[in-house]
Amino acid sequence: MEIKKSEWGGETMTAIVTVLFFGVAYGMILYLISVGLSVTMGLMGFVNLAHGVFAMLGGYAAVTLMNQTGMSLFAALPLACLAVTVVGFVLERTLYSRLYGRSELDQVLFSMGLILISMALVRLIWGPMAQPVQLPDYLKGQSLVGGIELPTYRFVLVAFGAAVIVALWVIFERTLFGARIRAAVDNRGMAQAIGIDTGRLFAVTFGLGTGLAALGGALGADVLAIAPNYPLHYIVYFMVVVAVGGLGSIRGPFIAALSIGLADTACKYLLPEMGSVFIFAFVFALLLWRPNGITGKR
Amino acid sequence: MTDRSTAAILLLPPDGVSGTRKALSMSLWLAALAIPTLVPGYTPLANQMVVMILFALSLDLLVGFTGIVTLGHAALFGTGAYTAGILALRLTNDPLITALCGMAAAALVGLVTGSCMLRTKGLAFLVLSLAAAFMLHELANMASSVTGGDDGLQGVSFSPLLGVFEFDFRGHTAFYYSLACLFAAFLLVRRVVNSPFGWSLRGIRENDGRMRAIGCPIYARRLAAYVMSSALAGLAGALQAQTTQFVALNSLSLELSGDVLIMLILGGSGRLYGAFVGVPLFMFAQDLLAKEDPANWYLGQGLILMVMTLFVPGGVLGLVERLRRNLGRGGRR
Amino acid sequence: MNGSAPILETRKLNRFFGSVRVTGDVDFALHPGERRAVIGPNGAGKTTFVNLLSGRLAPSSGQVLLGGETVTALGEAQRIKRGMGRTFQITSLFPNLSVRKNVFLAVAEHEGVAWNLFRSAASHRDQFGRVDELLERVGLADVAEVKAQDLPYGRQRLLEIAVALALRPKVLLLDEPAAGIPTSESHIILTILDTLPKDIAVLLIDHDMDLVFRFAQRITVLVQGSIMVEGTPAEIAANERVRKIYLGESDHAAA
Amino acid sequence: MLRLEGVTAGYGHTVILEGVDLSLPPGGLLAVLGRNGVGKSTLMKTIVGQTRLRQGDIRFGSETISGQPSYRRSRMGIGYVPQTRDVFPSLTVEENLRIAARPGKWTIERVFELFPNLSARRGNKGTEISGGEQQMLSIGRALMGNPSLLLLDEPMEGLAPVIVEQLLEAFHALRRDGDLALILVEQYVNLALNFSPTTIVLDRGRVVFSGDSERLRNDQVLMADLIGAGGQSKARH
Repeated sequence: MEIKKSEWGGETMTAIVTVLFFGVAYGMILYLISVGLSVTMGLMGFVNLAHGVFAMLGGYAAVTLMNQTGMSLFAALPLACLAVTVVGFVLERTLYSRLYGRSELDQVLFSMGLILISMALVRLIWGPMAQPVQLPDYLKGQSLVGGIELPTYRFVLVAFGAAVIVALWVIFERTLFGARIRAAVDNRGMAQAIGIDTGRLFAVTFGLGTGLAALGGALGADVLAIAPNYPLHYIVYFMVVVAVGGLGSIRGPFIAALSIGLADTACKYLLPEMGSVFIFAFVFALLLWRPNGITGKR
Repeated sequence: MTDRSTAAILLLPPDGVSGTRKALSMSLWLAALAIPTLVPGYTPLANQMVVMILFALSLDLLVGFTGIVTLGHAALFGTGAYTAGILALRLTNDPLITALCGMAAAALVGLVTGSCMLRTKGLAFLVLSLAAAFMLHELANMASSVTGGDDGLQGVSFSPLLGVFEFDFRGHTAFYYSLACLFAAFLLVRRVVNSPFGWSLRGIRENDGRMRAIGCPIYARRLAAYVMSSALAGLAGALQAQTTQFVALNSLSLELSGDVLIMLILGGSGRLYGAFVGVPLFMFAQDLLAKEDPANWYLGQGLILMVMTLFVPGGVLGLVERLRRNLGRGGRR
Repeated sequence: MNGSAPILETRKLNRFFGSVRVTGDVDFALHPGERRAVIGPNGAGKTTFVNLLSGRLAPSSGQVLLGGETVTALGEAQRIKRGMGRTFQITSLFPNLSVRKNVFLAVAEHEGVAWNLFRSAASHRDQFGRVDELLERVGLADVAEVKAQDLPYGRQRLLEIAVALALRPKVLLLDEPAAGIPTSESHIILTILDTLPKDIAVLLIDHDMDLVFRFAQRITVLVQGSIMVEGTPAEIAANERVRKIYLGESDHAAA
Repeated sequence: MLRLEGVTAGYGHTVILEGVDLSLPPGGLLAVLGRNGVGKSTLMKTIVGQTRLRQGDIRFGSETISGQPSYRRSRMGIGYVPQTRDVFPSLTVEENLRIAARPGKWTIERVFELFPNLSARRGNKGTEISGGEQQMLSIGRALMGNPSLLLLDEPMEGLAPVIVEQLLEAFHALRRDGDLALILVEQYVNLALNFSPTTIVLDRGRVVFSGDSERLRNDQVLMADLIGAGGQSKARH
């Protein structure tokens, strides 16, 4: 994420608050995009490198809806989300489901193929340039909070993200639907034996996961720019969040996404020229210590 | 083996391989020798293919024979390329010395990263391989005073090979030099995969738990394969630097890691000759499709991967094998 | 029991899974050349016990000694180097490799040629001599070039034994070698057990009491992770508590 | 209601069951006996649809279910209590029960009546309860689906004698007020023979006895063989 120097105050306190704020916003986006990947990978054991495709599609869908129909951001978001959910559901039923139980290599190659095809199609339709999101005027400016200027849109982003995360939490932990998903992650055979149609459950979950990614992609368009190389460019971040957070969990990726969002923002502020090296070195060490992620078994 | 002629020992696969295939592989190598004479204009392209075949062959040792899927193989290729390039600019521009140094540097990087990464499996390994390559890419980007950063290393020139053959603009020296390296590497890899060591790698690929239970030090064995593969990838990188006199940041990129994997899979992994089939196919397709719009080429690659994984596991060579089996024993080639 | 020092021994061996004790204070000794069987009802912890002996699992407390040396802290591979061999309850082979290659891999590891990088495997005549000899012994010579996965299940079990023997073990742990073999073929296992080298100590786990009683010199009865009783087949057959356990008169007092 | 004809099944390349025939009328009762490792659990898994069926046919009610996925069989009324219990560790006791619910007379209240222990632990996760409680939970979960056939794979293992008594009573009660058919896999010969009037005995994947429990009790050779550890034919009482 790029942070312009001018956005930073001179004082340490301002810097800390700003880094925290930007880091949290960034982490939320990473979480929204990655959480579906964590759950579906845990459910199906499918190494899906192409999850970022759905985030990108969400971004393009929202941008197009807003630019073509003049729809407002908050009307475009759910529509984009829904469209991508359907795409995800259909892809799961038609293509992904054929590769369950195949080797890791096959799954890696298949999802690489999906990334490349999506990059090509997006480029053919929307061209090679990044698509800016036109924010409504009331979200464009800066807001003053405790004497620190912060972009208004990011507040909306954080609030919106937090609401979605709470809703997700409630669905996953408190409803029977969530309990069924958890049961299928725990023991697929037994889940089937008590009458759960795991195949359909997978498809629905996959669709929801891609819908969330679309939401993250659209909301975070000014953090992770919507361009054809999106799924390749940010793949490392999504995979890292899932690997560090642990498979099949919704809490692990939250911690991972927030930590990475904060750490990456802080590193880039303190040592802009070092880029992301530190964060990856840290991830490297962490995964050696806990190969199954922070919520996984050691 | 002593009663066979030297050429036969060098060229022929070990026992159990049919005469047709022996003849085929021999004519393949001989045909390659004739490229600069027959189609001189394509020599640089042919050189590029030879370098990529070597790179893909090094990956086959991991993906095909040991069952290690990595998304960061370019890290080792790039290490070789930058080592050769930087040495040439600063210390010595002898091609053989810099190539050896490139191999050694890549082997070292392979040893360090591999000894960490190979402790994990599955998703963690994939992510670590991505992260390691990403870090190297970033480091090379930042250290622009040494690496040229985004602009790459320009104007790297090398002294004549063995003090005699100059790297001229026609690219003949470069081509024969690369081809000789590839040939040597091919013989080495073939030897290795048919040795007890190579068999044990296949045992690890098939069932690592069982290998452990017959007393195999799996970690050490996999690490050895990883370092060997790294050295060969480093050699390919060094050749790239020497024969194109340029090192791009792209030589460390995720894209290159993906490309080489696709090349290998297209030909067929775990078959030694997969790289030889996959690389030319890939590069021809690229030439054909990328002309108009890079998007076409992405689409082409994506479709290749989809079709390969869904319908043609085993790549082109696997397909040929199956066709031959279906057509019965009589079908030649 | 003969007077020699035990080749394999455990002292106060314990293993917990969470708070559940699956192996409790097991003191066990196996002597060179001995034929021993471990029996016990389902869930008695027999496979856990074998895994503790082979090094696949680490004990929660206690010791494992192999040839008089403590090997508690050593992993599977190192114990195999010191003379341990085992087969698996669920067949575990190299499915896409030929029968001969399966056995060769084990011979190569054992004879230290598996690090040979530059000599073709096919030229290792001595090792292949051993491979063929082993295949002859277990009756698989006729299918040497067949892929392991294409063998009928019963013959896969024989291949398991050949692979284990290739390691020239001093102690051989056989985890249900007859499981999944049709009754009509199970005598083959017994025949092979009879032809095992006499100096190897063999520990057999199986549910087939015919097999156990015909094979074993001594039988150890494991109940809820602990040794309930140990003795000759005749003693075990006559033991009232053993019979109760198998009759199911819910006598768990022994544990 | 359940009929197996010439069922040969196993896992992957492994064949465990060979040519098994059995049939069970609605509301019927069947005990499955056999020494360890002869394929009793595999038989249960085959009926549930978790093995590879190589030959033969499985009929449930009037339909053949051989090709049906496991979840359909469950919805048709086959309840399953696996030997390994397999409660879902990340679900609470209550969730374990609720996700299995299908309409019928078995409700969560009735399950809690049957196993008051579970009621007290309703908020605990599946792994935070004792082995015996896990067993109860597994049984309760199967009942929540209101099955017409219940497969019990060694359900008494790990339960205190008092609970075993309770359970047996509960099973009898279940049978009286409905036509729930039961298949009980047991290691404990006497327990099984006392419980069920008909029995089959498996040996190495084949049915070696099928019929009256009384007839089996009087078959000295088979009983001795079955009891096994007593040693060959010496196990007569």
